Amino acid sequence: MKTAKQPVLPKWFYQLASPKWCYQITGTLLPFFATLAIALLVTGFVWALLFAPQDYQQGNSFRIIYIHVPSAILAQSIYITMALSGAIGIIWKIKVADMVAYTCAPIGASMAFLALITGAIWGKPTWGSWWVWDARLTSMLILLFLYFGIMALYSAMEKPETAARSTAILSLVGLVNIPIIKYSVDWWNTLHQPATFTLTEKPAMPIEMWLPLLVMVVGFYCFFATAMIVRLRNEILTREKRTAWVKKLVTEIDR
Amino acid sequence: MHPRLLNITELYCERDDRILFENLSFQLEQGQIIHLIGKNGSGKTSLLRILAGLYQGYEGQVEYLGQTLAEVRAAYNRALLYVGHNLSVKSGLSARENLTWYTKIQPQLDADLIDSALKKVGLQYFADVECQNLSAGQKRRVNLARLFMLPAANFANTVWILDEPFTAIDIEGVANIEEHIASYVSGGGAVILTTHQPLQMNAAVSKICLDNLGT
Amino acid sequence: MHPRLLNITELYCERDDRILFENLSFQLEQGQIIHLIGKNGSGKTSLLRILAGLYQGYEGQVEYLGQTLAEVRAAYNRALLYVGHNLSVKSGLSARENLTWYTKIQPQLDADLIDSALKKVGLQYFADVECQNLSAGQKRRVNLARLFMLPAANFANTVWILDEPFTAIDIEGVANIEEHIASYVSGGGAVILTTHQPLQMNAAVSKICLDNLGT
Amino acid sequence: MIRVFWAELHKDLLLAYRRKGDLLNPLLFFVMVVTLFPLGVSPAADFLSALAPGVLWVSALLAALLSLDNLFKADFEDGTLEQLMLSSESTYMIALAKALAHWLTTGLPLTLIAPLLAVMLFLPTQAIPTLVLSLLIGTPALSLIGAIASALTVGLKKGGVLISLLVIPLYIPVLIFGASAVQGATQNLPVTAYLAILGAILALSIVLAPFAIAASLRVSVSN
Amino acid sequence: MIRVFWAELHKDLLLAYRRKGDLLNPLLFFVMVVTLFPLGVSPAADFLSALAPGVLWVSALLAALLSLDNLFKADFEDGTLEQLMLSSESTYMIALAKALAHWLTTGLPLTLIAPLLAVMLFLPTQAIPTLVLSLLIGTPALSLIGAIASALTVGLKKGGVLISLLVIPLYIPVLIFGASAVQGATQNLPVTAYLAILGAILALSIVLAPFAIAASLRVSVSN
Ligand code: HEM
Ligand SMILES: Nc1ncnc2c1ncn2[C@@H]1O[C@H](COP(=O)(O)OP(=O)(O)OP(=O)(O)O)[C@@H](O)[C@H]1O
Ligand SMILES: Nc1ncnc2c1ncn2[C@@H]1O[C@H](COP(=O)(O)OP(=O)(O)OP(=O)(O)O)[C@@H](O)[C@H]1O
Ligand SMILES: [Mg+2]
Ligand SMILES: [Mg+2]
Repeated sequence: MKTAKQPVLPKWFYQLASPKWCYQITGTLLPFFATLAIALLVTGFVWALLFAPQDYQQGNSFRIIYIHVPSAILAQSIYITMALSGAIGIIWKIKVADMVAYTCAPIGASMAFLALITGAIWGKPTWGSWWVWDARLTSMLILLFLYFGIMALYSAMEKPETAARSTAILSLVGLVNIPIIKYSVDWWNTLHQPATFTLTEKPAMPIEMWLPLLVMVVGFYCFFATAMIVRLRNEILTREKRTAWVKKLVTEIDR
Repeated sequence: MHPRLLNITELYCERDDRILFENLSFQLEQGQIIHLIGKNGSGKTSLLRILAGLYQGYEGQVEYLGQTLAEVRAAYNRALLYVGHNLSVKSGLSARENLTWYTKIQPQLDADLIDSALKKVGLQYFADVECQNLSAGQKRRVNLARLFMLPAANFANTVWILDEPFTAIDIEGVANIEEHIASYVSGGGAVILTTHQPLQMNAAVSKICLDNLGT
Repeated sequence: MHPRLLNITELYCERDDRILFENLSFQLEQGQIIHLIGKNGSGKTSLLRILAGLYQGYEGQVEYLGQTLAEVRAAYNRALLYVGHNLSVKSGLSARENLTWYTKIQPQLDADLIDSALKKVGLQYFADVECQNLSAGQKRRVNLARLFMLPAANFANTVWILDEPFTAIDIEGVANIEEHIASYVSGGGAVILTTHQPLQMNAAVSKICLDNLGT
Repeated sequence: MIRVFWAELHKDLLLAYRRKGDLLNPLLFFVMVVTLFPLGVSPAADFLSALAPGVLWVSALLAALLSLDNLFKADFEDGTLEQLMLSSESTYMIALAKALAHWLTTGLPLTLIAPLLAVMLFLPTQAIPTLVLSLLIGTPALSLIGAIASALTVGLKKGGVLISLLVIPLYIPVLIFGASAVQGATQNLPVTAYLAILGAILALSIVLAPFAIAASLRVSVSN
Repeated sequence: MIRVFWAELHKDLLLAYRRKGDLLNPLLFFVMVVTLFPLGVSPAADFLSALAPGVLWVSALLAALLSLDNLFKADFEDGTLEQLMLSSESTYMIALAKALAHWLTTGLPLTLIAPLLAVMLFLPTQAIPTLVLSLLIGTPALSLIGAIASALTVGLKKGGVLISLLVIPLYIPVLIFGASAVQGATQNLPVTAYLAILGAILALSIVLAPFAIAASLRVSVSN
């Protein structure tokens, strides 16, 4: 139960492990990430929509890339974050890591969903159909399914502790599987049909298109951090509601 | 003289926002029988599952021979027999097959004692009937037969955790098991059990009451 | 004066090539409590399921108010409360939701009595907890709460069939239910029950022993 | 009569709602099985579009079938089924309510999401209304027929695969008419005949199946 | 170590043998799903023969998946799982034995009957050895991976559909490599690479899955 006899780890690690400390530190980090997220996303949006040049083939429809690519990237990073913090939660029995994993799942799923939706919307004008069974699309779809599985498992379990253990195991298994999926899907697709859609391989985009994309990607990361922190803090409060410091905090707010 | 088999310190357990017990400390020593009493819902099963290492939702320390359960998991499992609310009997197998399987997964049980154990729980004529065709009490007897399969020479330092073992057992059967428990503890074992019926034991029984230990 | 609610004639039941009982005849009359006793596996549950109409593997006659069960199925079901080995409680629903559902499928139960029944079985503070989060005894109490939901005015000519109703119930709870049973039969009902614990009832109890009735 | 119908329906839906996942699960299963086909067979659009009516119907059938196992099992195991059989109310209504609850939590959501999957499998757009209609008429029949098998097997320890065995032969007519209707619609052929037959199957099931379900339950309980 | 492995395997196989039906069920399910396709899609030989590798693999996958639900459920409900977790013996071996028992009662019979169904679906004869080989390597991996999901959901009331949800994404690589191997064989392409990868997946599963299974069981039991 207790962390006392666990392998030696840096001190900050255990400090982070204390929900109280984590609540405080995230409290100070939150405004930083929030402002950064808003600033970057607004800049990125304005730049992307008004100033970035049109694509010579696709006209304005290409601008959806500024949502599509960041969300696709995020969906994958969030999965890794989730699986790793789940592993930390299992190995070192750190509650906060469990909570991080828990808060990641829905955010990651919505990113995967966003990537799919924007991709589908984009696909209609460029490929002439909402959906094709291309390798990338398929592996993103499977990622979404993995997220769904994890969320379904969460909601099926009653107790947060057991739910955290179980979903951590599942997301780790999924993590091992992700490279296999990517590999299998790539291979499967190239065997069956020659690459019809080579858009993803077209020459690197011009720098004035690429820069706003970078801004958007960083902005999305900051947004993820913000969203995660907000959910995490909520989660800490509900799960630690019995402890003295939360009770104190709550009465202070009530007043 | 009386080594402490289990040492429980400052146990705290909460379920459904209700504290079942806090600051609960006691020892289970060789030769001791602890009868856990308390109203329905007072936390007896929860406590026994914690002691068996089957429930983790607690705070505090549970030590077996001076080491925490996590550290001596395998040794503790070899020393432990747990009888829970569940039947723990495969209904598709016969009594004998069930017990044979038990001797494999719990090597402290002796396969040579199966026949005598079946006889002691009154199932000698039902040894090869599939358990789904047994009555409620007979099914429980199959599980309890394990208590008769521990060689007497190995009683020392072992622990039995019995959660309402007498459910569905008839009067004669209860007396028989009580007698066996008494001889087990006199051989160096230790028992913690719950039952709502009064015990008629030929041995000293200490009681721990879980009512009013929490909120 | 004492109408025969159940009339059992020449009952014969065999399971697994073993005759559980043969030539078993008895009556259950208004105001009567029959305590069915017998060793584990003597056929108590089988008999009670036959009387409830839940088991057909028998020969002989079972009549309710002079008519066979098949003839008066609906009327008999309205007059009957059966508590079996199974919990008969949906673990995903709360105690209150379970009882509300019972009032719909067994219209002899009165929905207005749910709150008082919950109180009488000591679950007033657990009324809205999902039953899977209750202890073994609390779950059984949910099922037993039905006994307190029959309006006293309708006791006459009804039958309770209780198969080890006191399993997992604490001492106080048992006394409480025993008292209720006594007042039920004095109001015109009739009870046939099994339990391995001795009854401490404020009413006359006849015993029927199933040992040595078969082979 | 009606009271017990509502009570049973309410209980089952409440239980499904309590474990929110359960409402989504048959749906997600449907989505996943449908996506297995492009992966296992071929992702080519023209090929998939020819496969689509059959694959959608087969997957809907499997999703309905998979969730059958739980229809009476839980009630049997905790003893509430026993109590239902001791009810003085109409067992016909109870059986009908159970089947309806099953359809509301599986068939209906499947039907609603089918158009999306149809697009993913390149089903020609003009066939989508027929797909939805055929599922809307066909899936309640699947629930009713399936409930019979579920009731028959509920007393057995491992019903899971046995149910499929009993039920698939009974499902085949529904599958054939359902898939044929959609197939017809892709080729702009008239489909009312197919749908009418599906409707007839449904009507027949509503009238007869609850009796069979109730009788099977009675047998399963009395052992 | 080995003793407990055999004990567990023996117990599970004995139980399966006792209810003889259970040995046949996954097999019959496999046969039925395969026969649904000609009915639902089209009975034309050339079309079916193109479909065959995918349909066979998808059906094998579904048959394996369907029987997962019972893998630990019964042990959980009667409390024997609890007792297994109180064993002083290796839980790795116990988990491995359970997965092996599952494969022996589902994957293996499927593999053995697959050639017959392949002929019914007009799969070119030269692809049949590859089909059998790919199933022989792939289905044990399905059992091992599936056992993880089964262990995770065993404590939950309605595991049935949830398992599918958890497991299908993990099954997809096996499906793709398995089906691609057979597809390749129909076109006389080299298939060793696919089979080698299936073998690698199997090896990985044998090494890692039992740990995940044992850990999941521990979590499911301790509540
Ligand atoms: C539902 C459909 C789609 C999905 C699931 C999807 C998924 C993805 C993924 C996973 C990435 C990789 C992000 C990364 O890690 O770098 C990506 C990048 C990209 N996608 Fe999509 N996509 C979809 C549709 C489309 C469409 C229709 C287009 C344009 C015609 C498109 C254009 C791109 C481009 C240009 C990139 C960036 C390529 C790069 O930087 O490597 N996508 N998409
Ligand atoms: N489902 C069944 N199938 C076949 N035989 C059974 C079944 N259930 C019980 N039996 C047999 O019938 C006999 C009587 O069982 P029953 O359950 O009626 O006994 P009981 O008196 O209620 O016992 P207990 O006190 O243990 O509950 C037993 O010997 C058992 O072997
Ligand atoms: N699975 C569970 N999840 C959440 N709460 C539970 C669970 N099981 C029991 N509880 C709660 O914990 C409390 C103690 O339950 P426990 O089973 O330990 O009681 P008990 O003393 O064994 O009672 P009984 O005499 O009825 O068996 C109960 O009030 C119950 O509400
Ligand atoms: Mg208890
Ligand atoms: Mg009995």
